[in-house]
Amino acid sequence: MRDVAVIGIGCTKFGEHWNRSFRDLFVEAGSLALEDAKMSGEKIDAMYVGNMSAGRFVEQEHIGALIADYAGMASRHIPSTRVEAACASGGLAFRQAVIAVASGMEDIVVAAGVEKMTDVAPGASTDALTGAADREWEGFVGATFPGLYAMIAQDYMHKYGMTREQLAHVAVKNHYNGARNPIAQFPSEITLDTVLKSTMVADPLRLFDCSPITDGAAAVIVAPLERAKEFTDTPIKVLATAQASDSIALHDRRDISTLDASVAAGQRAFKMAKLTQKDINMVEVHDCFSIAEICAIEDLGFCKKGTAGKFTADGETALGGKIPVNTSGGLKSCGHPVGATGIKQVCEIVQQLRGEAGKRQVDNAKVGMTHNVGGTGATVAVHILGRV
Amino acid sequence: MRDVAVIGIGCTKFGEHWNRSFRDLFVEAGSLALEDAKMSGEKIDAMYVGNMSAGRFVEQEHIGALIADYAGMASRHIPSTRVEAACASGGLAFRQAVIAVASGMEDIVVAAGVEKMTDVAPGASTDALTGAADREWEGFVGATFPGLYAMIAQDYMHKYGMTREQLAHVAVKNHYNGARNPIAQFPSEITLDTVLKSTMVADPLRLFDCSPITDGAAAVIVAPLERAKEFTDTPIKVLATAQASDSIALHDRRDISTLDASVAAGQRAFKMAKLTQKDINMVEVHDCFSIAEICAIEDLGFCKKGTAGKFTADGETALGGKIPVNTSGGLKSCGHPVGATGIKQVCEIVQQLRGEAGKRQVDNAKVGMTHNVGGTGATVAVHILGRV
Amino acid sequence: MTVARFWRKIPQRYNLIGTKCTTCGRHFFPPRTFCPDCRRNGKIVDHKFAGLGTVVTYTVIMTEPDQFASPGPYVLAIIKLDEGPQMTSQVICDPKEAKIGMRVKSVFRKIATDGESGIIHYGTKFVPVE
Amino acid sequence: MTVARFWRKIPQRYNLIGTKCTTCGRHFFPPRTFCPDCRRNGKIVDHKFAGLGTVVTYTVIMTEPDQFASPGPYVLAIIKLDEGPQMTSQVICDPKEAKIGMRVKSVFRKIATDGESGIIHYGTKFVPVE
Ligand SMILES: [Zn+2]
Ligand SMILES: [Zn+2]
Repeated sequence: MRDVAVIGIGCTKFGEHWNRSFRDLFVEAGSLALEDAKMSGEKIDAMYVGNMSAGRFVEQEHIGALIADYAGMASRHIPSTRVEAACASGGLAFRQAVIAVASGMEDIVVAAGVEKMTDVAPGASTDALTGAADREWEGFVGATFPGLYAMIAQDYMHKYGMTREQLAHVAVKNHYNGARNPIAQFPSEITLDTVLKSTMVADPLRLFDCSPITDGAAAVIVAPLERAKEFTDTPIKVLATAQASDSIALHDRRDISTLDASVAAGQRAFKMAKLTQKDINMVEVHDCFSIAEICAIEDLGFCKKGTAGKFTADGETALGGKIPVNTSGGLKSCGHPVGATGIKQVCEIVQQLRGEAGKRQVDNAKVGMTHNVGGTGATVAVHILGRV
Repeated sequence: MRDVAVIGIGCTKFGEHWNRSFRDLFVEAGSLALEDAKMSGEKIDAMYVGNMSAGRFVEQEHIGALIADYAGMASRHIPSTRVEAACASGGLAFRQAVIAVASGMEDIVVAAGVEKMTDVAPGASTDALTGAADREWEGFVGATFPGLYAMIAQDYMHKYGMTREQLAHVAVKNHYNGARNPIAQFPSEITLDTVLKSTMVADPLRLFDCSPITDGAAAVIVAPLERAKEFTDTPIKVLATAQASDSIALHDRRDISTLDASVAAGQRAFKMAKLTQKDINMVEVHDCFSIAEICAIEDLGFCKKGTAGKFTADGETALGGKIPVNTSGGLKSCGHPVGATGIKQVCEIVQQLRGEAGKRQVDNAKVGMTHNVGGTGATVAVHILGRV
Repeated sequence: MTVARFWRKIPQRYNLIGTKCTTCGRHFFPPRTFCPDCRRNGKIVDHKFAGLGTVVTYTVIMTEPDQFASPGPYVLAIIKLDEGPQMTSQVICDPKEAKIGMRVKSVFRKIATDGESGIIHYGTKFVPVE
Repeated sequence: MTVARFWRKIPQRYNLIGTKCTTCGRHFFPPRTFCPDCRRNGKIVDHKFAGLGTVVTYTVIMTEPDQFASPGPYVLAIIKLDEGPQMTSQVICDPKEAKIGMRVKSVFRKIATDGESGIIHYGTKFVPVE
């Protein structure tokens, strides 16, 4: 297989874009990525698009073709493929793009993610998101997405004694980072009190433990490493791509508060890159809920099971800590347009590795990781990227 | 890239499975494919699943993980990815599986397709299918799927003078073939009169010009050609995989009754396989409507533009004709569970190449082709398969 | 169709306001924010279409979706606007009179009623030019 | 949830009828037609569960979806049935009394009302064992 590099990135502002459509959002992200790669669209050989539920959110399927068309590619008839794995759709689109280039099948490939969630009423968007879990045996009996993650949190706190305050530190830290990210949906710092006094959603999770409903799009361009210098002085190499699945329903897991798919994908990625946790300078993890970040940093091996609460409260995951986590602000502060999130994570790591992350820059960043989860852990995609 | 072979196939009966769920259908197809490859599920390295609109049909997304789970793979955490391109979802799943094996990333990969369409009322399924076209600028103004293909037919008949009777021969021929296929939804022969006297749906298309609403699943297993003999005495080699896109809306096409994406994908496939039309012994084309088969055989180069009506009426596409088309019965008689159709086409060609197609067997079949269309031609996948 | 989505497109749906690339002169309806020919060099501005065009192809839809506000069978067509682009729309005429090449002009009409909310959506249809 | 889908699962939802692999003895609820351990050697038969189990984890859902038939906050839990498998269900009890390790038994209750059709769906919930 050939080595693959990221040569361009682009991301819309995340937020509620009431005056812009699904296709407008994508076109903006794609154009930004092309501009970043100083490339014309005629060079693109193929596209992969991550999108969870346009069928429910905007009654539109066939997203791959739609997006290639509105990006002006229709007359070139390039292959354009949508991949879906709920909130991990973006991560899987990136992975398919990497495989397509690594195989030699394609040269220049766009991996994009897009979700337009605010075109339906909040009840309808919550219901659509429940399609990421087991509709027949979770959704139909009253499980909501916050409810499922709340059961993970309850199990975790019961087993390991993490405090409610320790959990709140995740959100406080991510808002601190998001306040330094120009694309963030909620770029404002918060305090522990903001979290602890916010509305209870599903005990023990409160409103500020939950990522928001967001519109947004992100795109990256990948190419064979050997050609990357044609387009950029700072290609970022894909050191590993890994993906794992698990039971669709939370109740069928070996352990409620371990995402075995995160463990498996993480181990596969480290093995493929021939690296270990201490080689990683920063990681974007899937904090759809605060508890998800706690599980993620343990499941990926950045701290021991049961210790992530203290690790976070001690500042080890903050900028300047042992392993900065979610420098972008994460899903919590940056926003979570589900199909776009996995691609946005790659954009953030690329910015860090290029030294372009501004006030949230990690010093001397050489290797970064992304971790994108579908549902409550039925799909996980992990990627490792590095400076060349 | 490595050579890739199909080593196992499996397909449920197509029809209305009111007493069986989405996941039951898939498990049956997957089990049949494993049995066919005399293989245990522990050998599977990854899965790709084609599905159009489970979000609308059964309110379930995250189909890749769901299906890996219910196929008993959860504890092995294999990558499982859903791909979607409306009615071409199955063809794209097959293509991604081929790329994954060709790249060296995976060895034994399942490509599956599944759709459960009869769990919603007919109006709701029609509306979900409209998501394959441009919802904003076709669906919202009153375009239905039969309506869009009817406009293709009207344009074609106006330009080339094809008669209504010639068009009806497509359905008659496909029902003749389907009557010889044990999995067909409507395995009964019909006459020209059956078509010409059936209810008008969208002028000039009548009920018997349209493929039905169907539940069903299909699965194939691909492996590196060099390992294929471990599993089967009759591996079928993938000679070409090609995919093309076009504008999502019919009104934006260069020519209303030419599917440029079919032309592009066909040409790319022939080039990759280093073959021409006369090397193909039979082809499964996407006859979601009778007019679609007429366009397909021209766009793929089996007869000249404007002549496919006469070509069909003369029996050249029937069993024993110059180029047998849709020996399975096509979407019309065999049924059209949208996500499964592209995989079923591969199953049919594999059966033909193995000499296992019974009463619909093409003599001395050495090379076959599949052609799977999304929407009105915004995505097309073409594959060429051959005996080793 | 949700309220947010319909309202966002009111100028386009009500008044046939599409876009135009001032770099190459190509017109777009439905509107595009990106010119496929000029790509990033294209400068896109709004453009109000005159509403005159020709039927490229058509059909008569007999089994209509519930929500569309047409009594009985209706004519659906692809119309080539005189400015160049093609669009899909309904033509208000006797289905027997519909034909390829027919000249049409745009009118403002009720398009559909949303089943659940009862909201009535208006937009552009076409009628034959005498 | 459409009528067809709910009716198909009535035996399972009403009476806790799952499946069992007679090859290895493993029980499945929600039911499976394929044993992940024995794979094609597994022989799957129906199995009626006794309905006794233990709360593995739980939450109190404050903002409930419209259609679920629970007055105010409700307790959602993962319950380990005594026969082995785990399932998600509601527990009818004072939210303050819910706790991990609590013993529960199944009861037949109204689960939800379908917004559009008004159809009432019944199924299994759990109550604390005294
Ligand atoms: Zn231009
Ligand atoms: Zn067993």
